[in-house]
Amino acid sequence: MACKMLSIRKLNSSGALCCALLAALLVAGCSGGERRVDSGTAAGVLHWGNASEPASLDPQIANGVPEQKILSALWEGLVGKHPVTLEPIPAGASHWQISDDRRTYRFHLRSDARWSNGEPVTAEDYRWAWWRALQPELGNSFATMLFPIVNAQAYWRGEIDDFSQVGVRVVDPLTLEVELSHPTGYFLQLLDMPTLYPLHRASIERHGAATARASRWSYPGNLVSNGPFQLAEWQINRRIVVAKNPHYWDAAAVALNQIIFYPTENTTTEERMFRAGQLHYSYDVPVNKMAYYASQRPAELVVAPYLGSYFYRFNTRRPELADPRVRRALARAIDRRQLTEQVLRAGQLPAYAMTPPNTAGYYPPASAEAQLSFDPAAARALLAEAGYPDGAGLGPIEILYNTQDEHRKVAVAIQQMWKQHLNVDATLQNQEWKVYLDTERRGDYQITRASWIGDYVDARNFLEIWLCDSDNNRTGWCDPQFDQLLLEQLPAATSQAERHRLLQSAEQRLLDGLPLLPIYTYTSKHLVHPDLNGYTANLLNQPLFKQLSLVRQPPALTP
Amino acid sequence: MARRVTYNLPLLLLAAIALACLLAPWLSPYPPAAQQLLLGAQPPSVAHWLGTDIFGRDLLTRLLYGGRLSLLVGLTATAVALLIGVSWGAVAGYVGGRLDAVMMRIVDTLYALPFVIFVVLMMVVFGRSLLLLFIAIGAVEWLTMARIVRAQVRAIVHSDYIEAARCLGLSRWQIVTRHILPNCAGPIIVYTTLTIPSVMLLEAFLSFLGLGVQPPDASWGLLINQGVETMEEYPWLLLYPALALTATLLCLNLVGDRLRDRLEGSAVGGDR
Amino acid sequence: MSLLAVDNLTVRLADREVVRGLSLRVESGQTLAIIGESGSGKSVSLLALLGLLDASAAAVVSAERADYNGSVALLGQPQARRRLLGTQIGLVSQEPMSALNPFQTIGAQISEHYRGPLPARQRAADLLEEVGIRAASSRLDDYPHQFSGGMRQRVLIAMALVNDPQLLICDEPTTALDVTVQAQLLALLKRLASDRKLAVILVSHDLAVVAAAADHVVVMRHGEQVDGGPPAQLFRQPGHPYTAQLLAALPQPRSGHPPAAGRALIAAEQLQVMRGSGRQRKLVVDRASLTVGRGEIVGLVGESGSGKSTLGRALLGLLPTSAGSLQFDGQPLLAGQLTGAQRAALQLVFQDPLASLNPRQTVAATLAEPIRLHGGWRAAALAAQVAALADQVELPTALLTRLPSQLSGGQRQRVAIGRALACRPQFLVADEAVSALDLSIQAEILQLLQRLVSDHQLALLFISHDLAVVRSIADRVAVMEAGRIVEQNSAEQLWQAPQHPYTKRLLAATLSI
Amino acid sequence: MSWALLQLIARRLATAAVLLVVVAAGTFALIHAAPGGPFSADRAVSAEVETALAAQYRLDQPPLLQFASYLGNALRGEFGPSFKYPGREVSELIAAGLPATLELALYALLLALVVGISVGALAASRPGTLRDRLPMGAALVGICLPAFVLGPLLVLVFGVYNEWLPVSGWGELAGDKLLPTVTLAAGYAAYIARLTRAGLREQLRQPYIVTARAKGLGGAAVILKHALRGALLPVVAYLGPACAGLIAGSFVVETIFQIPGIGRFYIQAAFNRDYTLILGLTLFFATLITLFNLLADLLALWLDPRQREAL
Repeated sequence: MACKMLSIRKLNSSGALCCALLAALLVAGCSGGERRVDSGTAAGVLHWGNASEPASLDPQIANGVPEQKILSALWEGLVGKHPVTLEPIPAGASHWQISDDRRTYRFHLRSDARWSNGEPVTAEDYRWAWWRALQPELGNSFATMLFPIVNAQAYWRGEIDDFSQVGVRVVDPLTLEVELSHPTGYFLQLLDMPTLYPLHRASIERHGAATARASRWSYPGNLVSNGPFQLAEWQINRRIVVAKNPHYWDAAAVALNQIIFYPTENTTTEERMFRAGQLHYSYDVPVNKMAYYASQRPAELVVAPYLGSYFYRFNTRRPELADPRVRRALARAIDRRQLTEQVLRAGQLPAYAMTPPNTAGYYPPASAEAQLSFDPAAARALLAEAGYPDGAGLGPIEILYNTQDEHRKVAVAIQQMWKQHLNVDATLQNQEWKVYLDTERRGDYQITRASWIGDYVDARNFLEIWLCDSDNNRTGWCDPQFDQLLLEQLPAATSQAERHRLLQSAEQRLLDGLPLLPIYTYTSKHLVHPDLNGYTANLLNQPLFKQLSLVRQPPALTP
Repeated sequence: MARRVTYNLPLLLLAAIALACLLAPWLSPYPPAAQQLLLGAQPPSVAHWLGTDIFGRDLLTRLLYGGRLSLLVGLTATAVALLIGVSWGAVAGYVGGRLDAVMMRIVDTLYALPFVIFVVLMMVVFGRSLLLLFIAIGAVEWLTMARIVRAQVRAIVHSDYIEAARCLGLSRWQIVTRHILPNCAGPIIVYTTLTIPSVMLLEAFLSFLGLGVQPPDASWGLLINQGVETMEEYPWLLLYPALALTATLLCLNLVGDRLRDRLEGSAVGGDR
Repeated sequence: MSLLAVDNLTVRLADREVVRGLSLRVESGQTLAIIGESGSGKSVSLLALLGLLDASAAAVVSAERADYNGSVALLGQPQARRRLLGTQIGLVSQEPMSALNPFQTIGAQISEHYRGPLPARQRAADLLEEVGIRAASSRLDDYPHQFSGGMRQRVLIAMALVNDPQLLICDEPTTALDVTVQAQLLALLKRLASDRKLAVILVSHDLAVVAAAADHVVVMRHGEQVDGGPPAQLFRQPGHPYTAQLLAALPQPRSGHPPAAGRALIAAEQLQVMRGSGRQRKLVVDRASLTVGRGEIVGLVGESGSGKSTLGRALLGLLPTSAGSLQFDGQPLLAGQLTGAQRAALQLVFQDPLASLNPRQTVAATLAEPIRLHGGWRAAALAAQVAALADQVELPTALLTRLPSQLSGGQRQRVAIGRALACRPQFLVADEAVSALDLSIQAEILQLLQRLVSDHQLALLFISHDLAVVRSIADRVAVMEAGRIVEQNSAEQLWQAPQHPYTKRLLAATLSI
Repeated sequence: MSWALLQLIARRLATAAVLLVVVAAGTFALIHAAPGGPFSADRAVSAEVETALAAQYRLDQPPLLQFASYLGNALRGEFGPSFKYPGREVSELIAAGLPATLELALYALLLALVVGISVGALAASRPGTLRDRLPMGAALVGICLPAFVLGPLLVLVFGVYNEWLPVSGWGELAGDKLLPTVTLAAGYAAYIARLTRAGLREQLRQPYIVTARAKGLGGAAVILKHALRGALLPVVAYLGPACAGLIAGSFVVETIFQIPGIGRFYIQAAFNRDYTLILGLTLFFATLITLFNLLADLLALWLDPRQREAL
């Protein structure tokens, strides 16, 4: 059709000739639209929108969410997560035993587990990988995930030179024993994180030093992994193709032949690609398109709670924000419901605490909502109490956020609410990501936007950033009692109930001190093609690729 | 008379747009940042002639204020370009000789610099300050201006009437200000009217990359860029800003073309 | 039967009738000349006949008859007319400097439309040889800018001849050329006409050229044919007052003896002037000695590039000299170190009056500028001064508010002279001051200059390539060749008994009626 | 002549070399002055990791030393490892993205030239008529329409509402090069059309056109054989700036169409503080633009014998 249009164009003879040549060159066939999803479904090839070009496929260097998706297709840890409940399920280890003091784990590896080059996966592969993860020069920002293990932190800091003192022991080629410094309920979850995946030592050392960041071992042809898929192709900024790993112990259960990951940076473009039949799955959905999919194609829109909190940091070192009453007044002047429903409109949940509700069964203190809920009168009273009646004297407060539309929307809305309910002026300052990080780290701000995405499903992961000496605190808020609860009492907890109780009291201290302004709990949102079977959203937004399959569905009736 | 009006239509329209933007604080019915979150993205209505954006801000108001900024960027950057370009070109052209060769060599060399890339880099590095934006864009655009002015001055310096002026005993300053610059004014004005649109487009380009002006301020470029994202849902958010920008650029181009035609006409027409 | 027969041709350009009722007959082997001043419609009528006016000119052309060779109606059959162009009819257009495509070699341009059997390059080389370009085949790959004006004119003629046309139309073929080159070209045209039995139409404003070359002359004025006939008869017994007027305006040798030259006001001794910079620096004026006294008019003649303009400017202190001495009124004159009084006393009048006036200044502003600069006049008196100045150069005061582009050529030159006079100069250099003007205007300006010289006792150096004009005005004449003054004498003696071979050559090439 | 030409090229290349060092220094200073480093992230990186990384990438050395060693390596063609993409060499990243960007820019330039020149010539041949006004009006609008508006519009019409052409990609699906090329070319085609038309009108006023017509050449032959060459000089002079513009334009078009080119890298690299990648790309772009300017000048020399003479 496009061919026809071009040829109709009236041009003088030489121009027309050149134009025709050019058109031929560009169209090269003019076959009309080709829907990648259709051919993909037929061939068992999943087309997956994956947000950005991976920085690396080295599980101990890559730290972004998109990378994690690809890595989870290539590798398998000792223990996996159930795609719906996120409960631990056997993976690299067929079963495991936990000692009575809950400090020693003994993992029994599958005898049929194989690397993608056919060699067996052994306990030593895990031990060596964890050794590598604890080398600081590798720059692994997730090394902290290993710290529950005895002496791991000391080794990483260089206080111990001898790795054999770290609590990882190869009992026999198929048995790995791990000793923790104190009982850690979420330890099994950590095993599914890329940093704790096993590594194939020979293939890494073939391409340079074990701890070299700039190594080529993780490129197609070099990379040896133990997961359901193996790396087949990596075209920079274009696509990453993983193909079914024939040596995988559960290969028979893997339905997909290939997954192709696309670095779809621009969500608007990604959505158009999805609509034009180029993707089975989109990494995100533009907010403006939510209404359309919700009403016209609800089956393809998947929105689910996501283990992440969106909040503002108060710089408590600033005199005008040093008074918790001021902070509370500001927090209570925000109508979160209006914000999430009218402004953001992507199913986000209003948040009144740091930890998302139902984080592995944990709920923030019940009183939290009442303490922070929208109440302009109470907010004004608090402000007056703190010495700023009707906002007088509380100079313009600057909200700093990194340049992004979503953050701007929230900031603009909050700015307006403060003005309306408290008569407090706020100015908005956006900075480009790295500048924003720098400003925030230097503490050169009044209020900054922030968020925290859970690494694993446990409330501690959300609360520990507020420890006095945490690098992620950045507010100047420090509560020794909070630290004590988290660092001393919590490890000693003996039951889940006690643990939750301790976490709740810690969170309560946090909400009393209020160095943060909770805003909402994230949701994950995706467009999923009807052909894609076996996909369910979960709190960690982490699919289990080996369970996905593609089945041709009769075309949905779109009105 | 009617012919005159159609002929001057671009100029009149331009003046109207500029005036409306200038008087935005008095003309616009709403404060620029006033949001009604519950009334987000309303199509055009009696209360909001051009509808509202996703924050429920009146688009007409945003457009008028955005126009101030866009025009300001256009004018200031052009003024910077004018200042550097005219003085550089005039000095090189008037003095001539080795200095001219060196100065023009510098311009030629700078032409090969990826300036747009530098602007991008600077905006990333130093944050999006408006002042910087003006200067950066002005620093990109002055090269062509310098070339044009220099060529013009060169042509005029060798003309008989400059020799006559020198023969009369006029000082250099008098020659430059009374005889050379007035006769360069034509091309300078024409190029200026053509620079403003290109600057405004450059600003829009930076807005697309997220390097434009800071919210809650908005330029037309930023409004268009935001409009593009929602063009299917709220087409008016793209339509009106794009219309405003395109109309302004179109008028500027037309005015520039007309001016050039007139100047060329007077130069050629007088002869025969 | 006439090769070209045109009756009652009318051309309208943008609703203005520029040619009215023109009739022409052109016979093979004969040269028809169309003569007239600028704007008389002589070129337009021919271009209109050939359909070569620019489309944007919106020309409306009509004629009772416009037949070529009795077979093609030029106006009625545009297709057939186009086939004639370049084959039967060759055109040598005005402005040799820009009539050739600057982007193509002349070989390619000459043979572009060649239809004959010879190899194209061969044909081009032959033609170049025929029009008198030496080593023709080696110059085929040269570009127009590598040729001099006369050479380019020859190339244009060769190009017109490539398909052996029967009719050659030459539009002002010699106007911008030096006299010696002009003579050569006219001889060439004559030879071609007789050798090839060519019919030639020669368009010119120069009576002498026409007299030398034409078999029949048509005189045009304001778009109408006012007179015609064989040149010998026409110029002896003009049939129309306008023809008589043109003849009267021809510069006449100055009668009477020059006044005894007083003390030299300006005196140059062994003057050397360099121009250009760096590698291109070269000696333009070589050891020239010249004096001009008060009330004296000295003519300076020479061909283009001989250095006469440079010498004139050096005498005004506008160019630095590299050797020799220069004195003004007994005081040494050093470029760049002139006193205000000296600067005011030394003034210049240019060839192109339009280019010498600031296009954005009104006449009044132009005249007022030097007054204000040198006189310290008060504002009230300024207007009176300007008016008086305009009066001196016979410029109607109504024109004072106009811009140069709104004036005629003669009026512009008066403004330029007035501007020079405003400084109350003592020494005036007129550099080709009348060369760009029509004959009648030229006569008026020459008269004005003469009157001013005698009224103000000015010293005038009159630079020109036109020997007839110089002879009509100068008391003394200096001849320049290649930067040197080769001969200097009183006008009368120079013409009667030229000494230097170059002077002889120049005089021999000069045409007269 | 050819000796003078070689001299010119040599002189220009020498200037370019100096310029590139200046560009490198400027860029180096600029990015190092920028707040935030390549390794800062939302999740705090511990001091130990930061020092280890800084040492690995030699960021702990004094800036001057860093720059000197960078230049030294660059001279040997080594632009260093990328910070953001460990294991990738900058030259490798550029090599990966270059084909798409170059192809895109080249096609766009070609399309812009072909369409621009033919439309401009058509318009100039009949000034004032509909054939002139219509395309020239369209060209004026084309200049004023930013690519980031045109691109999505084309995608929606041709890619989404009618699934005629792919909405993204480069060289993956049939016809996926068409929309990006058109998007990038549109503005330049419009500008070139205007330049061509103005240049042709100017040339057609020259006396040598009368000479050409007096040879009996028709309107088309006069334009194609005589007037066009001179009229193209301004177009050729515009090629230099156009090249710079195309590169900047590729940032936009590559983002809209998901094209794996180097334009997309650039903005990302600047945001990521990927020092080596920014430096490498900036130098690469500068070289490209310099070479293209030189090429345009040589083209002008080829077109215009008078300029050749002045050499």
